[in-house]
Amino acid sequence: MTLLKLSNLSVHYGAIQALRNISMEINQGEVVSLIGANGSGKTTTLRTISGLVRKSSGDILYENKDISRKPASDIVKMGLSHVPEGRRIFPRMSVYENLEVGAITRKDKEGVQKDFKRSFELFPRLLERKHQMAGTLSGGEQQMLAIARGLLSRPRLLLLDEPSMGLAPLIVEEIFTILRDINETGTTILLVEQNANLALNFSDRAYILKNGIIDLQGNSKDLLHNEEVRKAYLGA
Amino acid sequence: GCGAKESVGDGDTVKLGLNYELSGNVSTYGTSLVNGIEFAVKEINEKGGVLGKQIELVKVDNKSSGEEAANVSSRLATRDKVVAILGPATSGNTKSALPPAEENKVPLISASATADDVTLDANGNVRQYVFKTCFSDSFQGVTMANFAAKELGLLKTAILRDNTSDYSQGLTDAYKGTYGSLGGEIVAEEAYQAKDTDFKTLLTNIKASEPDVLFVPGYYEEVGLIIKQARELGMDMPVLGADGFDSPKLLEIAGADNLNGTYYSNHYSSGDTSEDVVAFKTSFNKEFGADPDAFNALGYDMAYMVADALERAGEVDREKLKEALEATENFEGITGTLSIDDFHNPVKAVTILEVKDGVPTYLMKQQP
Amino acid sequence: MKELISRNNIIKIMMVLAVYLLVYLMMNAGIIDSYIFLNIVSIGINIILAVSLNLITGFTGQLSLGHAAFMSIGAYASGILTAKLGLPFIVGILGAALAAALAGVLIGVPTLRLKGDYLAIATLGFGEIIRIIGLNWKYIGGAMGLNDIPRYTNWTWLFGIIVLTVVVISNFLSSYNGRAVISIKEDEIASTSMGVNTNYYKVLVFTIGALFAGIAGALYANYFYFIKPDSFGFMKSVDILVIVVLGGLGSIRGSILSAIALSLVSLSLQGIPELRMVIYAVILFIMMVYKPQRILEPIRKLVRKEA
Amino acid sequence: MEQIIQQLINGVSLGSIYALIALGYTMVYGIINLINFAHGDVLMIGAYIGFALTGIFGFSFFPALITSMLACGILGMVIEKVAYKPLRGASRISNLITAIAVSLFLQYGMMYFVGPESRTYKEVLPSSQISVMGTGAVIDIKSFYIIGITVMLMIILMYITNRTKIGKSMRALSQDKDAAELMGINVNKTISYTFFIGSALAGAAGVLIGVYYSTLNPLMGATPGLKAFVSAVIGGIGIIPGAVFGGFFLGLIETLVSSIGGSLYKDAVAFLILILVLLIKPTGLMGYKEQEKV
Amino acid sequence: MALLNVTKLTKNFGGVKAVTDVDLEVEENTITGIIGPNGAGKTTFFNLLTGIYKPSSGDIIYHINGDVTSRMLRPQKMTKYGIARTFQNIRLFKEMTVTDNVLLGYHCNLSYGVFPSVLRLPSYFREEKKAMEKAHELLKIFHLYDKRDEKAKNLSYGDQRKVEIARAMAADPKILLLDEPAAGMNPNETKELTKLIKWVQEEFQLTIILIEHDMSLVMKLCDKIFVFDYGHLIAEGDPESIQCNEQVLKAYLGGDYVAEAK
Ligand SMILES: Nc1ncnc2c1ncn2[C@@H]1O[C@H](COP(=O)(O)OP(=O)(O)OP(=O)(O)O)[C@@H](O)[C@H]1O
Ligand SMILES: Nc1ncnc2c1ncn2[C@@H]1O[C@H](COP(=O)(O)OP(=O)(O)OP(=O)(O)O)[C@@H](O)[C@H]1O
Ligand SMILES: [Mg+2]
Ligand SMILES: [Mg+2]
Repeated sequence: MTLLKLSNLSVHYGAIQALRNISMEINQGEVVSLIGANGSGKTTTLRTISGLVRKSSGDILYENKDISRKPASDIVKMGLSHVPEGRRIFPRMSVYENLEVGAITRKDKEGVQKDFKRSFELFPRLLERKHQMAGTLSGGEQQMLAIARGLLSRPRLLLLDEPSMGLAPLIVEEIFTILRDINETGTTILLVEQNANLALNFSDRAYILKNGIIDLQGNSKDLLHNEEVRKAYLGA
Repeated sequence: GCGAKESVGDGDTVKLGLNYELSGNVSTYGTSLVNGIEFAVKEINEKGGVLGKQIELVKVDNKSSGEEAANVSSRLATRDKVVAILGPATSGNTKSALPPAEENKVPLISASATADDVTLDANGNVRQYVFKTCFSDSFQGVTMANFAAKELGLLKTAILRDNTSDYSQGLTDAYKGTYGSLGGEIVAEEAYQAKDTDFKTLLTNIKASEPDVLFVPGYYEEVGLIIKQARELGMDMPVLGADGFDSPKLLEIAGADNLNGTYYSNHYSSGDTSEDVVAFKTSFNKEFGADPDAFNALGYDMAYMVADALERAGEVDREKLKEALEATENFEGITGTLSIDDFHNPVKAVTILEVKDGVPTYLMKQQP
Repeated sequence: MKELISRNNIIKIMMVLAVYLLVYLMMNAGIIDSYIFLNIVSIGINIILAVSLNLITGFTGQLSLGHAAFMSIGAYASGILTAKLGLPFIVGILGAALAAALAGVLIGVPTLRLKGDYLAIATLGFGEIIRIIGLNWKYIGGAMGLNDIPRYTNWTWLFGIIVLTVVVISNFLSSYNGRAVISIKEDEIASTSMGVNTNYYKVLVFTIGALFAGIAGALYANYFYFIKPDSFGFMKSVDILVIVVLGGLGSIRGSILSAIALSLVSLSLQGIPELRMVIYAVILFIMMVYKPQRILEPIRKLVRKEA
Repeated sequence: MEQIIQQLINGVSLGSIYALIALGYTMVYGIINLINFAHGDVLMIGAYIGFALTGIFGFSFFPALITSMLACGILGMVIEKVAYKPLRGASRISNLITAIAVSLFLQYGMMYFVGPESRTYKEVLPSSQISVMGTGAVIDIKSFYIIGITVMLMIILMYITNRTKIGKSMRALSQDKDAAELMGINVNKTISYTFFIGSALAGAAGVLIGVYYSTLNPLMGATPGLKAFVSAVIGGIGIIPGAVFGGFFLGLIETLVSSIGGSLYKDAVAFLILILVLLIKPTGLMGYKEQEKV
Repeated sequence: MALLNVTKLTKNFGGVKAVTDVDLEVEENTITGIIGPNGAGKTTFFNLLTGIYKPSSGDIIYHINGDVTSRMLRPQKMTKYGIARTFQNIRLFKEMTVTDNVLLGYHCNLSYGVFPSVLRLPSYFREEKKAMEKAHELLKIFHLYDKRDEKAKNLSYGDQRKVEIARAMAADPKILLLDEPAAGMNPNETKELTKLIKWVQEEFQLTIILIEHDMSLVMKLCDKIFVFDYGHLIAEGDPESIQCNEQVLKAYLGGDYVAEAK
């Protein structure tokens, strides 16, 4: 079943066109990655889906409903969560409060408690820093917090924008293991990554953006062996 | 425009310029004066105007700012071709407004710029085109000091003045000078700022200095609160002031009981029963739904006085008007009978009023 | 790098001289009468104030709500020197510049640590303190103001000082000092790390800005004859800031144009006192929403084309 | 002795008024980082509403207070929608100037309708002076109302911002608007609530000040507004107990300065203290130390 | 010869020990890598080295033009001493052009005063010309010359990183500190950057200290690596030995990455 469908989506920033008629489909339960060079429009794609940026034309269907005109806050309530680029944690709130805000739309108190516990199990570092102001965390700690916070709304579709940026290799490994678990328990994932190697290894399918256009798409394994891709994105 | 200068008398109306504080922090006073002037001009025009022409008011706002007051003066004198400029309300703005008037030789008359040096320059020479129709600060200050020391026989005064007002400062200086020479002692002097609302701290200080009398040279809005709060703190000494007290608002704010024992100098007694005054009060009340205050009355009188001078001048001409103004003798207004002296200041008697159960009552008159 | 005697510079100098002569001749011919000239003086003073505030707020990013205080210090300094002590105007101007610049150092040094809104509030407080001192200082007349200051400000003084202000401040800005100052606005930490002595520059721009505001005050006092502390209150500071913002933060040309534009707006509202401030408020709001720079951009382009 | 006690009482009464206004100021600043210069003017509108309700429609004190709070709350929301919303994301200075524009608009809009002169409140609270244990110092019953209401509002406000979802939403929003939106927080609604609460507080202050001093005029909001803002900054802006603390602190300081003969300089001292506090502790006496992490 | 000596360096934030008892030495003309888990104290260590934080205890001594000790460290003096840095979260002057950003790096080398600039004395023109030449030279090295008139904020992430390095280079440093220079770059761009850093180091005879999580870059570039964990220095050595160090593997690298780096 198709969970998210973008068709002929275009986005402008003032006079600059960041996305040109892109179309994508993400099925229930999949992991799809979106890769591309700096400035190719990956972040823009995610921001448009989650309602932070408005399209200029095209459609966004989520569970067959048009969400392109809905405010971002409503979209979250429909089960879509976006872990933004650059962490964007609330710097003058404690780690714990940041997580509370992550669960702010939820009404099931017990479920939330359980998920809190799980977050701290996933990221023990956050437990150690529970009452520290989030703004003083190290870069990587902030990244963990951002991911944990994004998961607390119990999304059906998780959008991740460069989750590995600035993380130690070991943590990256851990986080991707966690993401795998999350995917296996039924969350669909759309992953934006600079580390194309990692992304293609992790995902089922992938889209490659170039200057706001979908340049290539297909099975991740196939793309991993595509000469063009290897040259341009894998540094081979 | 340059070249052929049209003269101010050419139009089919007589133009008077109003340069007033209609916005900004002293817009209350400006608005009151303008109401008085407009009311008078309406009456005059209904009675046929002056010199057979209707009076036209060119009303311009100076934002309560000195720079704007100068600008407005200049504009009225050069663009609007008025025969005279009325205003501004405060001494400070009048001082800013007068250079362009002098420069363009257009009479400027203020009904409320009480500072002594409005009509005189630094060397003590009279400014040719500037007139005022209100008491000078020194006159009222001296009057009240005399009243306190001689009539009431109270020799310990506390002063509570408005630090931001030149009027208040002028009255204070004059009062202190005279009072001292009469053997009186200023036991406390405190200051507030216009628009303050809480005076209890200052009053507490004053109370501790145990004065016989409290002199408050300010305007009714603050004075009302001061008297009220003083009484609340249990201070029941007499309160003295000047024409700034004159407003129905004073009673409203302070309450009738609290006003007992309040004395102030004024142009006239609003409790006056003379026909003119009563007629003015009734018709004004009909128009505005409130009794006139001192500013209303002063504005009203000034308009009539200028009209009177214009009639005497015989034609609409700035120079002739100036001469006529200088020649004003025993002009009968609501606020008393007034003549203009050599320094372009009014010579008129001051009335001292005592507030009894909320009614300002005539107590005595003092000639200048 | 442009050299000093380039074609461009010569054209600029010629244009400046032309403007000066034009107004001078028009005054002599009586085309510019006292009323127009009074407005020219007001606008000129506002230009000096706005350009100097732009250095502090527009370029360096130090939000100041107390610029009128520097003007006030200059006005009183010159008032005392020329009226009370009877000294010539040049002494008044230098005294005003010096006094205001000192005040600039005085407020600049302690408020170094403050940023954004906190600095704005501190400067607002500074402005009020100056006003209150003025109100209480008998020597300078207190609330009664300082009267009968000789009128020395004329077209030559006014124009000369406007040119001086613009040249000094734009030359300062187009040097490495200017880059340093702008970098402070952009990112103070990075700027510090690149070796910019941010403290020095902050105090320096406050001092330069104050100095010119002080001179503007001298021009004011010696034109309008009379000054009082309330003429230089919070609202005056806001007026200057509005000019700067309308003209564009970091645009000197913009400040000049908007000083003229706003004076005209104010003049056209004098005749409707009841609604004046309401309309002014609405105009301000519209300017802020529709990006002031955008309104002035076409005019600015035109001016640039001609230059 | 009497004098000292009386001055203490004066200081606390004055301080409670600053504190009350500062609460709303700090609230709005804390959430959207806007120095809402119009806060004092909303207070003025509140005072007029209370004046009309008690004077013309014969309401008694509490119904008038509540109605005025609601009306001002709605007015605040409207102001936000019309004036501030179009400027979201614009520079700080633009916002500041817009706030000043709104302030002028309210002042002179009101003046257009009611004229510049002041009005007088009817006595709606029992006015009596209680003398303090035979020292001769007196305290006005109305002061108790103000102090009581201020403290109560402070507690409610603290509860709202720290404990409730809407409060957490407000704080999150104040720190990162986009991220807050991604958490499902409706930005428009949250900002509206913030203005509602902030302006309702101003409305309450307006009625109380009107009743306490018994006069009101269209420019009455400016000075207390500024003083309250100073209080909020002294206490640490955005921090609710800080605002109350700052209010009392400023009230007492002003009283102290006046009572030792410095009444001429009382406002100058207030601002001097503000500057000093900012220098010693730039985020206010009760503010957190904030070090930017690089 | 050691260019930098750090002894017993400690930094606490309240209860948080960010850096604890670190001793290390950096040789002249080398590239030193600092790695370690997130929150290990690497950035804090840089902030200590550049005077942004004051050490809680311990000493830092640079041996350049006479000794510079921790007490003399002030952020605005670092470039004068010959030490320049970049930031983990890029801190460019966003509204300024690329050229102006780089020129600002040159700030500490310009010496004409306020008066020559206001009066446009010859020294102004001379010095500005020199600065501009230097800036253009750097921009060419970093392949940014075409973008010299762009505002910094309009550049892509990777280019912004390069501008930041160029800006630091403009200060003519002896020591260059880079905090995660390759973050946000794809493997291809990282590869280019790696070459560039190497080239710059050799060309200008620099001593570089860098923090990085991308092992491909670290292993290729560094002569020596220090590993931080929980504020402690847990290992040091050349890339080979670090990759085999048990403790490092456990705390930081993890299984797969060793394989990948090789
Ligand atoms: N707020 C903005 N205003 C103007 N242009 C923007 C804005 N945000 C992004 N752009 C431009 O849109 C294009 C796409 O940017 P986007 O951030 O989506 O790229 P990206 O693929 O996420 O790159 P990166 O890998 O560097 O994060 C770029 O050219 C960028 O400069
Ligand atoms: N100003 C501060 N106040 C409180 N704690 C701080 C502060 N700065 C850093 N810390 C703490 O010190 C520790 C070290 O932080 P630092 O930024 O140096 O880590 P790092 O090694 O650079 O990590 P990363 O690789 O994730 O950037 C972290 O746990 C962080 O929370
Ligand atoms: Mg991106
Ligand atoms: Mg780091």
